[in-house]
Amino acid sequence: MSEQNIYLPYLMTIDKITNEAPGVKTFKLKFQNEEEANAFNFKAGQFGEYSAFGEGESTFCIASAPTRKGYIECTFRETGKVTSGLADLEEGSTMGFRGPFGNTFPMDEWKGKSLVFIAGGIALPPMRCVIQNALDLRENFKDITIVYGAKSVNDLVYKDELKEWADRPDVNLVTTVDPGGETPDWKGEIGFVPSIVDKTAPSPENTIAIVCGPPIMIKFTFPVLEKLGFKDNQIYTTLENRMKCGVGKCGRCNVGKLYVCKDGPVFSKEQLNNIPAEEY
Amino acid sequence: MDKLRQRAAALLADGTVTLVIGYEEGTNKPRPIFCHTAEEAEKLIYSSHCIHNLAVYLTKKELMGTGKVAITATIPALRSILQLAIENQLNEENLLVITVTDKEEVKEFANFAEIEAYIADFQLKLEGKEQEIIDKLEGMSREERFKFWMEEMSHCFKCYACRAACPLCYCTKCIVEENRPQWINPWAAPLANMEWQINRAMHMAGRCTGCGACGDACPVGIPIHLLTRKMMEDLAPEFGFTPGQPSKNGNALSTWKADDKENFIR
Amino acid sequence: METKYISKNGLNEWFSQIVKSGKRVYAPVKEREQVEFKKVQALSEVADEYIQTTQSIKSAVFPRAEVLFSYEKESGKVNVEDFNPDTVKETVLWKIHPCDAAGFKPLTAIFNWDYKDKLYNAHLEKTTLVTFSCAKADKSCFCTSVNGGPGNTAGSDVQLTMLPDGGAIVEILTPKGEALVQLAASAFENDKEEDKSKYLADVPQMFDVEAIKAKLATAFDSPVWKEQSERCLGCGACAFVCPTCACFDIQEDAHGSKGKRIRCWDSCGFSLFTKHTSGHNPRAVQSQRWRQRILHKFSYMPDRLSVLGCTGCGRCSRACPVDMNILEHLTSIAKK
Amino acid sequence: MNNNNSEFEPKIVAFVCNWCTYAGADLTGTSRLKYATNVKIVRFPCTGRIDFMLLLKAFAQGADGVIVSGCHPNDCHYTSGNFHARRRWITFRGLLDFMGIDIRRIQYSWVSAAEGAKWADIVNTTVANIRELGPYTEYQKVAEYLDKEEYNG
Repeated sequence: MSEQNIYLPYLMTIDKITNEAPGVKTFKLKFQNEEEANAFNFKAGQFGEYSAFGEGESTFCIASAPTRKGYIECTFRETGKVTSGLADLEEGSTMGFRGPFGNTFPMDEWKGKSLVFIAGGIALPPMRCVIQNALDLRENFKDITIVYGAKSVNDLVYKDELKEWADRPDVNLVTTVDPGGETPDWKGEIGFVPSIVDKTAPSPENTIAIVCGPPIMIKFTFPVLEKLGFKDNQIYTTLENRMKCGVGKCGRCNVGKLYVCKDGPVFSKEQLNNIPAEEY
Repeated sequence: MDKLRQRAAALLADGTVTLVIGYEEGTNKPRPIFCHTAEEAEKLIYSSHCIHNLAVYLTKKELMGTGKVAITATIPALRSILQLAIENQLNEENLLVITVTDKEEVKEFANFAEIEAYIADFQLKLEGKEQEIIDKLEGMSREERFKFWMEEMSHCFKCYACRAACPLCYCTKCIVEENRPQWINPWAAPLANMEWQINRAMHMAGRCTGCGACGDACPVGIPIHLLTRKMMEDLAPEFGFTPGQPSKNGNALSTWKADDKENFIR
Repeated sequence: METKYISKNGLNEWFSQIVKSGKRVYAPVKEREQVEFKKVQALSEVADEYIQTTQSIKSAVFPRAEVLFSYEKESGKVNVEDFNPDTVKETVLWKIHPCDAAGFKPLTAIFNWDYKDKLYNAHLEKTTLVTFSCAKADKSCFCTSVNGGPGNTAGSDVQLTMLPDGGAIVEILTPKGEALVQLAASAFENDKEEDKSKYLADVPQMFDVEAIKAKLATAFDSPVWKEQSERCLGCGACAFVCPTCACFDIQEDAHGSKGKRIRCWDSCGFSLFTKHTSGHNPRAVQSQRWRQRILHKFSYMPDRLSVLGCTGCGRCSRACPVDMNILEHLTSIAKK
Repeated sequence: MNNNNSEFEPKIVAFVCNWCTYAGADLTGTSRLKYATNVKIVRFPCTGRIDFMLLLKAFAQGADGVIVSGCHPNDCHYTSGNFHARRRWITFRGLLDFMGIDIRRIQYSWVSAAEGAKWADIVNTTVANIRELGPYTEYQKVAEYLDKEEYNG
């Protein structure tokens, strides 16, 4: 077989569009070419380059789990040229996807451990892939705790899934909204994610914490976890540096000598300690 | 030169200023230097070979800090400083403008008004070489001019040194970085390059002070400074400006007169 | 490897046979007071009296703007037309310097790091490098400090060393070079066993690159970046003239239902290069960007790709509008 | 000059203001005045809003000529939009001419809401002028640069 053009995307059909929150959509994508669909494999944590033909490419994680075959999902907020172009697409239309790129969450190493997921706002998607994966292989893990917060009730994404997780007896879901973001019938917590983590106080015993969210949330959540007794090798996060190629060439995503697109996007806090914090 | 060094060292030593921006010896010709201490001020030089327009640094916040800054300004830099002042980009309190006169005297300006008075004596003229290219272009047919510029533009690789070297290009997000709409294609190709230069020139209309820093900075030697320079020569009589004398009555495109020329409008 | 001699007339003959074979030939040409690589037809067009072209020849394998693929939208469906390597022409790079040839190694390392770049490889495969050893150098040159030299043959397919009689020593270094020589085999004569080193420029070694690498490993927080970069204007001139800088952007050229995806040069020196959609910019000030440039070339690339990101050609120093002399900056880091 | 003038149909884009010229062009139609069909009209709130880049983009996308038209001086719906526009045009014309872009292909005009006949005349004479000048291939050629050999190896 001749060499593949790594910049040539797979053609995908938008199978379903879900409006998650104001400006936030989830696309369910199916491969147009069956061979490509069958050959496609990825692991939790990997990302891709999604393209709206005519606008360009944008980087998001794959938000669905590798255990759920036949499709992939992505969730994005409409912010720039490309995401607006994507948001304008309708069900049934064609878009492009390149991937999977980057490293993965070491889920095999986590077997037999408890998992604590901590996410803020639009950062639930990168984590949802891992959550779904863990729930599909539920017997591999001990306790599963999810702390998820958003600016307001309206801004919470995956509302149906949140309900599903809340109903499961084997998942401890804590949802929170920033003060002022609550509705009269809001039953969850009110407060910022770090303080809710503190309140939930998950045990560090044989546990892995996965933190995704805006830099400011991560910055304030790490000390809370530390206080609770989590060691640096028990904490994982993803970095969201700007990317173009996704394959270690375009030079954008350097953090120190690491390339987020190849060495990441998943990093343990232990690894983060060795790279310059100002570069992410 | 000694006078300039002594003065700069004194200003830094007694804390009047925290930084002196001036010139030092470079590899082949003088280059900008940032002096933070009296010792560093020993490196300062000033001569007719100092051609960089240092006013370009005055709008960079991370370099200027919060203290008072002194700058050794050439005549073109003084014009730029005046234009920047008119555009409310400078804080008079935090800036000490110094120049070295023809008689090698160090002259300090107490305020922008003094700069205005000083540069009124220096007329901005087209240099021989500039006039030569303009004459050559004006002698050409339109098709030849187009060919000339397209050939020149084909060399441009969009490093934006022209933008970076211009004291008046201080936007934090330039039109070429806007992508909704994407007016100017971001890659280097003759048309995209020309569109970029047309935009740059239009945004400079009536603001350019004719220092020529853009042309000096161009690593591939395109005489792009002529675009704004020629525009200045054309517009000055039309709109009643004097090239090189920043106008306080707004720039060419933000003002108008009821009797502006309209012989080309039907 | 074989060494031969070619006379002045032989050189003319060989060159005309290369052109005749239909290959594109890029060579330095003097124009508008600048020497740049251009497509040439005759040896007489090739520039003589110069030290270095303003730009490197990397555009032969990594064009300023290049179509990755094109597409057409048709009622919800998209038809894609892939890049076709067959459209790439056989190319000879004539009279490039040893430092230019050396530049292809880091480029190849970047473009083939795990994921192979089909476009880059298509260009590279069809490119033959004819270097001319350097008889002259200037004070911006420092190839000898970065594992190169005025007569270094690494990366070249053929290397010529010009002799006073107008002829040249020809070192045939690769099968590609041999094939090029075969286009006019009779133009070549037996090696006259001239001492090549007699005809090479003297380029003194200015620093120990291993020592710099060692220093840079712990230099991230050093004040040196701010000190050195204060006068830097933040343009992309250094990156664009550099033979090894490979940062790029991916953009869209769309007209109605048709479009092209384009790769074009970009630079880590630009302020918006790393800016996130959220508005956060990890490299918000010029000193951080200058640090990235130096560390990437002299620390990250050796570490990750086992290749130095600099060939000592000195183009960045010559092109810089404010004289950010890289040699001077490196020597000062070495001394610290 | 183009030898195939009889076959050449100029493509012309008109950028017009909403309040005067667009209404004027409307009047041309309702008055059943016949005029050339080569013009595609793009309506803007005011001539002051007509960015100079629009003209260049029109040429790059294949227009052979451009009309820019709005309210007469002192008639601007926003008081001074057309005065600002006029200055910009003066500046822009000078720059384009210096760069060798064919400014004969840009027709500026003032057409009020009552001047339906003038609009028809502007369009007709512009079409005739552009027909005389021929297609603007000189500009379009450089717009297609990326398709050329130099850019893909």
